[in-house]
Amino acid sequence: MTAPASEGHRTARFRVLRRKAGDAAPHFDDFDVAVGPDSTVLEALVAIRRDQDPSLTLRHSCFHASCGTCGMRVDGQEGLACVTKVGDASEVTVEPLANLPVVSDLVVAMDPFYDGLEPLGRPLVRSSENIPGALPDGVEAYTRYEDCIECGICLSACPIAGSDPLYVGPAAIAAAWRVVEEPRGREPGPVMRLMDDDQAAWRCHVAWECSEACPSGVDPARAIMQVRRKAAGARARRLFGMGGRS
Amino acid sequence: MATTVDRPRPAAGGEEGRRGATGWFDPRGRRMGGLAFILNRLTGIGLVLYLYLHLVILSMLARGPEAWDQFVDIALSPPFLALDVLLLTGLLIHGLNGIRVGLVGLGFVASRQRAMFIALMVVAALVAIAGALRIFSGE
Amino acid sequence: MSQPQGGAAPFHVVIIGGGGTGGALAHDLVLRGVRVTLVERGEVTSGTTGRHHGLLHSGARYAVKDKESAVECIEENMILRRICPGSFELNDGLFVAISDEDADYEPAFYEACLESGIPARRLTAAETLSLEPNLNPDLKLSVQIPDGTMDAMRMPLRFFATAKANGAVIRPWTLVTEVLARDRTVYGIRVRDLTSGREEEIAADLVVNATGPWAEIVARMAACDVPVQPSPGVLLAIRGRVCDMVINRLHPSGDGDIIVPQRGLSVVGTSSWVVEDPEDLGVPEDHVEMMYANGSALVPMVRHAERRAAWSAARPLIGSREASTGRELSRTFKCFDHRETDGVEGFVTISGGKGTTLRAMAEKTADVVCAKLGVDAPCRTRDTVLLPHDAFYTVVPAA
Amino acid sequence: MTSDTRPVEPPPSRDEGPRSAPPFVGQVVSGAVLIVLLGLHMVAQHFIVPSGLRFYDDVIEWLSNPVMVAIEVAFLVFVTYHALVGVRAILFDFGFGKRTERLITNLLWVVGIVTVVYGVALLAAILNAA
Repeated sequence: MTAPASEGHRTARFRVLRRKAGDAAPHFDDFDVAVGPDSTVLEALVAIRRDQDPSLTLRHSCFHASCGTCGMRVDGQEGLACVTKVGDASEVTVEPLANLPVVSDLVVAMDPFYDGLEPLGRPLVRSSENIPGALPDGVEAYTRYEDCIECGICLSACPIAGSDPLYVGPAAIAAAWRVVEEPRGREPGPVMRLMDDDQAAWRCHVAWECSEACPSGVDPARAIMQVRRKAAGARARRLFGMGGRS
Repeated sequence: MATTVDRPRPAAGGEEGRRGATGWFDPRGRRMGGLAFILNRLTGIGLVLYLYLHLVILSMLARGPEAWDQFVDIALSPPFLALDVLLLTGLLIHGLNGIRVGLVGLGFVASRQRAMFIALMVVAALVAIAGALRIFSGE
Repeated sequence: MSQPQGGAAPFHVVIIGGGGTGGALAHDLVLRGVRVTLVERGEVTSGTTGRHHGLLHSGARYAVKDKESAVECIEENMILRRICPGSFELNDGLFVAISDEDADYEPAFYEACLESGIPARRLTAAETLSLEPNLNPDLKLSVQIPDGTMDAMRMPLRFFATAKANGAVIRPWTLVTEVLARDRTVYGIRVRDLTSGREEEIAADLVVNATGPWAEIVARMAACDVPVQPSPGVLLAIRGRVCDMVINRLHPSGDGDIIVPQRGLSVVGTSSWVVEDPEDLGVPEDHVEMMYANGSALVPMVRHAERRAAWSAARPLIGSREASTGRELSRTFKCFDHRETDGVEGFVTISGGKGTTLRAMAEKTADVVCAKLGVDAPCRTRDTVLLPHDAFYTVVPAA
Repeated sequence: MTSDTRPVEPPPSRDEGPRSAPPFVGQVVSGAVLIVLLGLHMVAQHFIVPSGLRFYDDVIEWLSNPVMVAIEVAFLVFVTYHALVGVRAILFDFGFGKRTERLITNLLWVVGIVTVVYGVALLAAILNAA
């Protein structure tokens, strides 16, 4: 009653960026893998580890774009390996996410990503709530931020995070905007003050990579622009003596 | 801004995972907005260089009519005119994309940023072509 | 050999396997004052744990045929709600009768729920549809029970985070190459650190095999036998939330009879068969088709929903090798002291069970471990509220 | 519904005192001004001065109008500001750290002032020479 994924119709070559502790530089290893029409990059990598090289390290858990662990760069673009299809490609290049420290092979350390969320009180809600009436009308507009699966893909895709380690990054600002838009008892003022900063919302150069890359439809870039709009409005009101708070 | 916690980490690549300060202009794997960003920076750098070149060249004006008009004769030669077209194109890309970045970057029409970029770049291309024709026709 | 230096804690337990059970066991044991090192070949929760459908069981699914599992589930369900605040969508579940046959099954089901201690509420077809308007309009009736939705990775991660903060050493990317034994007594393991390729030995007073469907393979390394049958099931994630509650088919457990909303997805599960190799499951396309067909019997719009992912997860079922579908195997868990089953000292296997009962599995195993070591400390995991999942990545381990 | 277990600390207050308006807003404002001035410049070159602003005599005549001189100076100021803030953004991408970044900002102020002074002096020299 089983049809193993390795029963592929053809062979694809996977070029995987490898690096172990102590290596002077990363290098590519090539693996030929049998793939079928629905094969995902993650299935292929797991098959490589099972059949060819047990020392290959990668992160994965849920296999359905919910846990966010298998973020990596496939042919240069960030994506979740579990929902990235091999398609017709005869050669697939796989690299770890950029802008995060490499632990080994395709594994990056996620603590810098979570550090960006820490000062905000980590407002990414891990489960969407189902209490009718408890949330404002039009809640659909708010709930998308809860879709953040903390995969780090936005950080990898962001050209600014790529060069400036001080930038808090898209996910944190999206999370912050969630607090502003939908405070749920929190005081948004301090969060806005953190984001109205040249290492936060104002650091963004509007490349929109984060929103285009996000596998979960979070749209951090829009959130960044909303933070700016609100911050700029508050500054303008202060400037013209109309009071208002940041 | 990002808190730096001293945390033991068996990192093979360390901070080298970052694309790096010179990594921003690598267009591989970038999507439309990323390419716009790269284009904006490259044209920006080009225009800064032109600004200072321009200021140096203008100093010839202070040296009287002969020096300047001699330079203008050279500047009307085709290679120089090609540079003019390049300058015009850079200005158009940077300026028109700048309108998008300004609007979107302050939270306006953010949902339309993609369409806006395409439209503005079409305008840039058309004006650049018209400008090139005019420059080379010697008008 | 790297002999872990003992502080106040006299005993060192090595846990093989970083799934929910291993994480919960590490948490339990450090709270009892035992030193713990957990090794996992990949990322934690990368085996069966992370792949399950994210259902916080009420136990109703097992109430009729497997009361032991049902009681276990509802007890753990209530405990987890207390110790993992924020990890669950407290959306409840419905068991929906579609056919007349389903409706005939309802009285037995409802009674069995109550007998197992599962709060249950009978709903008419109209009441059901007002709660979940996308359900099959031909439904007959339903029973509401306290199912819930969890994040299959992040809930278990909280056990790891808390264990780590309390001093447990959690080592992902660490492959066990050998279980070290002398005179039929296990005294440690040999591992390869996959981030560097270095090999080392880790001494242990006791080694616990918590590798789920891999339990038999790992037990064999210690010349022991565990009757675990990897029984995979196919799960299908479709885009969009077709329901906000957990939707179950009200009938004896079958294929494709549950829909669990997960963030912006809906997860339809699951089929069941048995395999020998937990590494090689495959995703049979006919099973995916079956998920579509049976899922749309519950919620018609499933039929044309966009497929986001389809995958297989292997349940670690305990039971006879002759099982063919896995459905006839018990969903409860079992802890093996291999001195009793194989005459091997210092080696314990925990297997079976399910995501919802991870804490109970850990408690039972920690009781066995502590009894063997002579550690006299009560279990404290029922009342210890867990750290949030991201602490697993950010917490600085105690020196 | 339940909330997280770790107490949510209020974010630490930032101790750097009042901050200046973000450079981004300055870039947008100066950019907008530049589009207007550059537009004027182009229109002037190609529609007001019949053969374009090229030869010495044309240029001198153009600059004899004080309004045009004012526009040129304004253009110089805005373009220098816009250019140097852009350069600063690129340099900041190297992640030098706060202290070096302050140094860069100060250095660019000096460069900017020198540029504007040079430009104004040049304008004066041109008008004097004519």
